[in-house]
Amino acid sequence: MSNVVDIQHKEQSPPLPTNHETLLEVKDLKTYYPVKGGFFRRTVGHVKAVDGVSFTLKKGETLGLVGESGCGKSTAGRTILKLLKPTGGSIVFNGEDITKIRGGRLRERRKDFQMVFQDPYASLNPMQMVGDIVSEPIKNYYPRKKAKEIKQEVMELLNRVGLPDDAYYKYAHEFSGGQRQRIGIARALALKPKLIIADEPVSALDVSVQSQVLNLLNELQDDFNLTYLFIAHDLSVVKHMSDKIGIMYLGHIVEIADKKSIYEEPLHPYTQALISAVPEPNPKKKKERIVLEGDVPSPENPPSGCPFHTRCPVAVDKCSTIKPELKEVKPGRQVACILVD
Amino acid sequence: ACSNGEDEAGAAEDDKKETEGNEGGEKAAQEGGTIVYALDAAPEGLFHWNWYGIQTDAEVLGLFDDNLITFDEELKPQPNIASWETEDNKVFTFKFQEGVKWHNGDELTVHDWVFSLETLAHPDYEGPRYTNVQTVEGAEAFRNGEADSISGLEVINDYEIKITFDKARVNNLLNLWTYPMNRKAFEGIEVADMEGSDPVRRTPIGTGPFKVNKVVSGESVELVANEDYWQGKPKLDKIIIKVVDSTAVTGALQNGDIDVVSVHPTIGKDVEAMENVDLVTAPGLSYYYVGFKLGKFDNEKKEVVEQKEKYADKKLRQAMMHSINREEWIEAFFGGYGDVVNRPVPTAHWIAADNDDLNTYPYDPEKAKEILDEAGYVDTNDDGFREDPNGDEFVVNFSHYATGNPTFESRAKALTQYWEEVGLKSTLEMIEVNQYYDMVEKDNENMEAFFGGWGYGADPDPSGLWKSDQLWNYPRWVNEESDQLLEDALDVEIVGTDEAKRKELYVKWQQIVNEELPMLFITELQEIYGMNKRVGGLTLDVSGFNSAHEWFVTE
Amino acid sequence: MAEVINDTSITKIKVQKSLSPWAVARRKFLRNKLAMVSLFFLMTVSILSFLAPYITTADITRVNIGSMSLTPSSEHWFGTDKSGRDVFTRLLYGGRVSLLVGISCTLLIITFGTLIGALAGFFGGIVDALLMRFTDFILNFPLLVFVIVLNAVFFGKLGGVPVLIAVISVLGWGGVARLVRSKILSEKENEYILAAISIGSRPAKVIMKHLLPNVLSTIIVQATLTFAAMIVVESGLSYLGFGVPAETPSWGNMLAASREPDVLQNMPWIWIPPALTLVITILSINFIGEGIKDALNPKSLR
Amino acid sequence: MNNFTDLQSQPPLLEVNNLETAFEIDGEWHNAVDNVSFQVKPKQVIGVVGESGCGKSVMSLSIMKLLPKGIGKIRNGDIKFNGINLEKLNDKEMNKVRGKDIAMIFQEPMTSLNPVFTIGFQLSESLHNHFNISKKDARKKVIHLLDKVGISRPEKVVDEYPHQLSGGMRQRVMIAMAIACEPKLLIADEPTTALDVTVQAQILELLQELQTTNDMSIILITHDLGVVAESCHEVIVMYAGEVVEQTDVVTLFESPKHPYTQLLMQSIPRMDQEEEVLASIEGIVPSLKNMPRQGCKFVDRCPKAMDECRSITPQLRESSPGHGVKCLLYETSWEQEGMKAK
Amino acid sequence: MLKYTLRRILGMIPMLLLISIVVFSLALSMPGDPFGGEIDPNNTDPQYIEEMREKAGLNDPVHVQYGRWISNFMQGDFGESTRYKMPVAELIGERMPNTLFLGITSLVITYILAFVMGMYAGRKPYTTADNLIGGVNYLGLAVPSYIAGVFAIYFFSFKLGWFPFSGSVDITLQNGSFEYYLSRLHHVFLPAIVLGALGTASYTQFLRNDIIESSRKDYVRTARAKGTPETKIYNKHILRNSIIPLITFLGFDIVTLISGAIITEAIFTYPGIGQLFLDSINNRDYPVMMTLTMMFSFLVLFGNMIADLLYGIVDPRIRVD
Ligand SMILES: Nc1ncnc2c1ncn2[C@@H]1O[C@H](COP(=O)(O)OP(=O)(O)OP(=O)(O)O)[C@@H](O)[C@H]1O
Ligand SMILES: Nc1ncnc2c1ncn2[C@@H]1O[C@H](COP(=O)(O)OP(=O)(O)OP(=O)(O)O)[C@@H](O)[C@H]1O
Ligand SMILES: [Mg+2]
Ligand SMILES: [Mg+2]
Ligand code: NI
Repeated sequence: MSNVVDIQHKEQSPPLPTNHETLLEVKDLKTYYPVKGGFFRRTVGHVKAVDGVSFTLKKGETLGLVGESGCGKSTAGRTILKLLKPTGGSIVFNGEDITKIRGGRLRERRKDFQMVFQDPYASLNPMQMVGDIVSEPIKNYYPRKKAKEIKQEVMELLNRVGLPDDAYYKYAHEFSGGQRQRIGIARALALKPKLIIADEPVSALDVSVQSQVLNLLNELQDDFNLTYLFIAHDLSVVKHMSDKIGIMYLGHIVEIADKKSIYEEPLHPYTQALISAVPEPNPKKKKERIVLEGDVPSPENPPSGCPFHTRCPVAVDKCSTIKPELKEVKPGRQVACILVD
Repeated sequence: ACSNGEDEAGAAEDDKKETEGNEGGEKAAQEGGTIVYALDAAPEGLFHWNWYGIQTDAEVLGLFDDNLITFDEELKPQPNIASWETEDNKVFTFKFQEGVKWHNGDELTVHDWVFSLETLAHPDYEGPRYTNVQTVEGAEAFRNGEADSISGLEVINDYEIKITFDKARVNNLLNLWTYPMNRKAFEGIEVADMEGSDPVRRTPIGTGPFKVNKVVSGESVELVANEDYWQGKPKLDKIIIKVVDSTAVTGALQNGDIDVVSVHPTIGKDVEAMENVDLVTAPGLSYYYVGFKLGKFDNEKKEVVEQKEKYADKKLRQAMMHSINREEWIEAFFGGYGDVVNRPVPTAHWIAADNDDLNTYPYDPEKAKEILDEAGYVDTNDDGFREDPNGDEFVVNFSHYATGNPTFESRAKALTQYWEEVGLKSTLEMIEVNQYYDMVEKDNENMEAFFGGWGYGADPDPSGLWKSDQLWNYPRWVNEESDQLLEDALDVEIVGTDEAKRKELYVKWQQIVNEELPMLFITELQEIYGMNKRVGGLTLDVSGFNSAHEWFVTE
Repeated sequence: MAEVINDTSITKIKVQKSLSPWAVARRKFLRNKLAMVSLFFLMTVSILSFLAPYITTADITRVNIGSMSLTPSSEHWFGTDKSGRDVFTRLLYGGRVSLLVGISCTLLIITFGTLIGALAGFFGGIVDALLMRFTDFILNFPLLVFVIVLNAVFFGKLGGVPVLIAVISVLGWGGVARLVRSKILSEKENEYILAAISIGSRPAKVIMKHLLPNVLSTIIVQATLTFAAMIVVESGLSYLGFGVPAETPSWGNMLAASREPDVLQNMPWIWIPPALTLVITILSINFIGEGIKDALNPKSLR
Repeated sequence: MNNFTDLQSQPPLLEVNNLETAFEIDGEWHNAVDNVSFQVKPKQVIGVVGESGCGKSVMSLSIMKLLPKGIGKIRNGDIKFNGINLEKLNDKEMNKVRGKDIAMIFQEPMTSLNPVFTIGFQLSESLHNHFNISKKDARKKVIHLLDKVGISRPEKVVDEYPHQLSGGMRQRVMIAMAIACEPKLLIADEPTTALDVTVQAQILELLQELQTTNDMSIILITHDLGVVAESCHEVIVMYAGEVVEQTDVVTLFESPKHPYTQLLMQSIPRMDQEEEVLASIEGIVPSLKNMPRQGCKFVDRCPKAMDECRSITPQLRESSPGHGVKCLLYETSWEQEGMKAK
Repeated sequence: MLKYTLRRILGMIPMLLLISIVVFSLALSMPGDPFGGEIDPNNTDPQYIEEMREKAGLNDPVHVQYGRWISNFMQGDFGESTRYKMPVAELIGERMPNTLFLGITSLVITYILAFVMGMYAGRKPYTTADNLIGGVNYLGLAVPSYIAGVFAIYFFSFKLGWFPFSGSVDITLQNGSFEYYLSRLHHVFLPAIVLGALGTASYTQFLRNDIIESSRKDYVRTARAKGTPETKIYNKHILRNSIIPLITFLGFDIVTLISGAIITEAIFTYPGIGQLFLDSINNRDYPVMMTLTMMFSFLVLFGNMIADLLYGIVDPRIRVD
């Protein structure tokens, strides 16, 4: 198996034109966190952080995942990268089912999918020099590569993400948030992965810096022929970045469609509310806001039936009993709501 | 003890006289008053003679409960509450003083004594004192439940009793338990429960000059004067007995917080130097020695079953004795409050042999070396230390017990240094005290030369420590002549009631021990008490304090 | 900022290397006057103590009956004790034992505690549960009480300092294990650990390169605290007579002399030097610990 | 949002003139707020926008006189509330103003409530501080307030502790606390930054409603231009402690003048339009210690910077009526002045 | 809460059993036995000692001895002290009040001092007074209790005569009278301070730092913004938060106090549990030693439990129902 991968790696080197081949397919993914309790620290329940998420991602495409805090976006991202153990469902990456693989084989796969993390402060080891941070993945996979070559490569990478040369010998704490996020991006790029999952890469950044990072990510996508799973809670950012958008609520994807349709014609009541809630920097435009009642329920004991029915302005009785499936209502549009047909 | 330093020697002498011969006339006694009597270890709180276990408890007991007989300065028994007569050392008639009252108002009669003796002989009695009635006729039978009473106890009237022993012995009287028990106080208490009962622990009563008023467990006891004391009303109102940590003793003495306290020899000098405190000394009854393991004892067979060669040569032991500068050692580690001793009997005891009749083993390293050379212990390999006569390495492996006391180590170390000076290589091992005696008793292989101490009672008979069939003959010394002499000295047939004859045998025995030196006798310690100058009427001799009713305080 | 010029053949350009967090901490520490004075004192005491055999030739065990309890003089700087032994010499030798016990216990406790804590924290699950139950078990033995009891058991049989060290260490590591575990657990939450896994680092590497360096500061600070505590424990036990055997000089044993009233009141030169040395040593260690803590404080790293 | 033009003519409720607030860093005092002046009219909602660290919070804390003691102080300028000079008041007098006349809510609803006291206690404390009110009445009032800010089951919530509430509810509680004494001015320091969009919408809605019913003025601090556009009448744009642009909301969004404002607006992705590349402001806000002493503080990041920008400090000038800008591009007189300086 | 408490208590049982095995094997492996030691030939003879050994069951097989011991132990029969010849329970019962009194006084002093100093230093950090308090604290942390005790006796008892140097009460006073309690307090004061010195120092330090930290918290700013007076902010808002961890220390204090009492009681000749423990070790009084060792271990467990429970009670955030 590993031979095949090696060959692929060589073949992949020149940028391939974007085709519509499926890179990632996630089916009914579930990730539960055990809740420990009592004196003997037994598992007394589960936080159903991700509870049945399915989507496919084509090569070169960007899928945006939005949702409120705690709805399971990060969990989903981490599970797909196998940083967490999935409770159920399957993840097929590049034609290979990676749901169950472990150990060395998993490590071998890891170089094809990488992550950019949310917190630019916590995601860089404060005890390492930037050079070491970025070269570590290369050293992990190409232990025989010469130090000089690695250094050369890392320097190029740092330059590519817009960091000065001397950054190599600095430590993370000497950089601003945006620069740190660049370091994190350089680290993710070091192995020339096919897929990058960006978990709220700009939510900790200031608006002015945010645009720098977003632009960088966009440039890199073209340069390196990357596929993104872009996670954010800011709808406008997601819309800017993505081709397709998935709306998450309480561990479920409630609607998934291309960004135009989502923005122009949201079908799920939650999507509608979400979009209407985004304040727009246009004082003249008067928007009709749908203000939702209450907060997101706890994923430890989610409501029965449709998870959104407790806050849904158009909910009917059935909503509390029937759990809606994500189904295709129009070509390329999937919605999980019994009221939408 | 004196105000100007020049006259120190003289003044110290004066003190001694004063404390020894003090009858209270010199100081102006005050009516009443309180003294604080300090103990440097907590009493266990077993305030009855029949159950007490440690010296501290005895110190308290001595203040509020009288013995039927007392002992003089030579430790010979003297009548106190009771006087006695005997013809054959088998049957004794005791006569009680009339009108002696218990603290609860009861009159003391011979029935109280019988009660006490029967308690000791009772099968449920768990204390260690059954041996003190065992020799009374019928005690065995009583203990085994075969008799309702001890047949040897024959009450003549309330104040007279005849006691018959199972056989005539020289030391029957000394062995007999002479502490009565108040019957009323113990009424209704089973013998098995007596030990923990109130009359023993919380509300003890006696016949002594002071009554126990209050006991604060582990810390203090309050005694108040017994107005009806049979020897006269005490001069003091109160004695407070208080436990004081040894660290605090000098400070407390100096500040006048405590009036009387037993002081350790090492601080004797400091106490002596205090202006407000007198130092009272009396000859002690214990001695320290260096023992040698000469054999191995079998406790089942009750005999020494194996001889050990290492210290078998008497000359070696004598040379080691000569090499110790005992005067210097005592001065250094006991502040001089001890005397060189050459025999296993304290000097104050009436059977003690005169030093003129014994070898005195003066400090003489040259002589020691000579003896060693003679005995074949010479340095053959020029390492500076002597080898044994076979030319093998010879090391004195000396053991000493360790408590928390730092002086133990240095005093033991000093002994080894003396030996090294005459060319005997020595090592020192400090062993935790509980384990130490276990090892000594079981003849542990690591025990070769060991430090120890014995206390001496009124009974002069040393058999328990010296006869070859005794577990506590720690040196495992076997000497037929010695065994014989010890037996003879107890034999009524031989000595009868003739004390001189008895002493003669003991002197002979001491000469043998002194010559053979199964242990090196080092020192006998003095009893020293610090006493605030305001306290008067208190005297101390080998048998302890005088009766506390004579004590007083000055203005 | 101290500039480190790096002109290796690889880059051929002069690059200004940044100070590593450790270097920053070191610099901050070196600037802390109190900590530096303390460090100087501690070093002096340690060096003097460990070089004691070369500094004085006196036989520390020898009892000198002729020169007992002498007041300080030019010959005996701190006087002599009741056995005629030179107090200064004994102070040095005592420091050897006290510091040795302190250091050995600290090393053992820290090593063992860290090991257990790191394993439990990193692997979690059943490993964690078992190790932590065990730690709880050990923690249930009050140190002082059990050292006293255990000492009573072992002394004489094996005897001396090694046993004391072993006993203290066996009973002492629980707290460190707990601390390290909780620190590892919280450090594990940091995304850089996830990042390390996602870039394919092996668990051993993750522990060694990412986790440990980040908990090391906690461990170092804990080590200084432990060191001070262990010296106190040793001296306290020796003072009570349950520590280092009486014949071995240690600060606690020397202080135990103050239990004798005449020494306490009239011969302060016997016990004041060890008391002061002990107190100042502990103070120094505490100050050094504070200094390290400050220096390693990540808040001031930025 | 009511009739906007009415406001212009009224006397200001709050008047801040030449405010300078400084912090001590390594023994030196650096201005975190530099020469800021503005007015708040009654019933006006004034928005303050700017990047992180530009001094928004420090400014509001200066108004409340809540700067950390010892390390922060007002160096210059005056703050007049309803004609009273606030910085002349002593602590005790200021306590009477705080919470009663001016109230404030903070960014972090999670940590801004004391975790060990009940909601009821913390709310009624505000009342007790300013009114002589019995416990029973206070409780009644508290329940009423909770109800008013849209908390269901207020009778239960009064006895609950902060950790039992969600972020949105806590922020509501904070708001209830702030309006308890019906203040005339509410300073809201990024009240919705930590919240989800749906909850943010709820909170903004609530603030607007309260503003009209209580006739409050609000200083709404945020870095979200969208929020400003939706909720404010007047906007202040801050950069590095200074006000760089100030005007009413419509003008600002239609014709931003300062390069910083312009870039800021172009750098955010928008829902209603499609942009391929976002504008971005290179570099970062200089830290207090590295702040340029002279010239425009934005100069290093400004695409339109001129040489003069480094030497001449621009002033806030009205480029058109009611539209203040602090940029040399809009200063006509700088050339002459610059000449004079030379 | 009740359920949780019960569960915690049940969870302690296996731990206690394990500990009991350890304690028992330790006692077994101790050199010497209570009937060894310095023997006075006038009072005892070897036969008697052997008899006593037999009677005490020291000659039985190990597991029989353990079984007997533990089953008696569970029934509250801790055996009889071989030294004091009375039931261990009674003996401990006699000494316990003293130690409790010492411990509680020490706690009260510790907490009062720590509060006064910590509050002050925390409110006015980096002032002279704060530095002074800090200095005192460092000393408190660095001076071992036995050195402190010796100095205290030396100065306060001998040189100044302010406090007694030994005992727990002046015996001449009537039990239960006012003077009696006064005297007890007088006696306990010095050892209590020495015993609490370490705690006082660390609590003061803790409180100070916590107050400084708390005073920067957002909720304090909120309180200020409400117009709450400064004193109320410190005495209510900040203190309440800082007290929570401090109160939970109380559980751990039980342990510290008891083991600290071993040294302090020895120095001040204060007849309590600590002294009894040392005594029992020195005299090989196994029943007492084993019972006390078990008791100390139990107290650790108990203290931890109390700490947990207290935490649950005082901190609304983790209140368990
Ligand atoms: N390690 C964990 N153990 C238990 N529960 C967890 C854990 N990590 C996350 N959760 C819970 O799982 C749910 C989903 O968390 P997740 O971090 O995936 O949300 P998110 O959508 O990424 O939120 P955010 O926008 O805040 O990052 C949350 O309710 C969270 O509390
Ligand atoms: N306590 C303080 N000590 C020193 N400097 C401070 C302090 N508080 C704020 N500053 C500095 O003052 C400047 C302005 O800070 P401020 O908190 O007002 O920014 P802000 O605009 O509110 O940012 P944000 O959007 O992140 O809340 C910053 O440079 C900050 O570093
Ligand atoms: Mg997330
Ligand atoms: Mg702010
Ligand atoms: Ni795009």
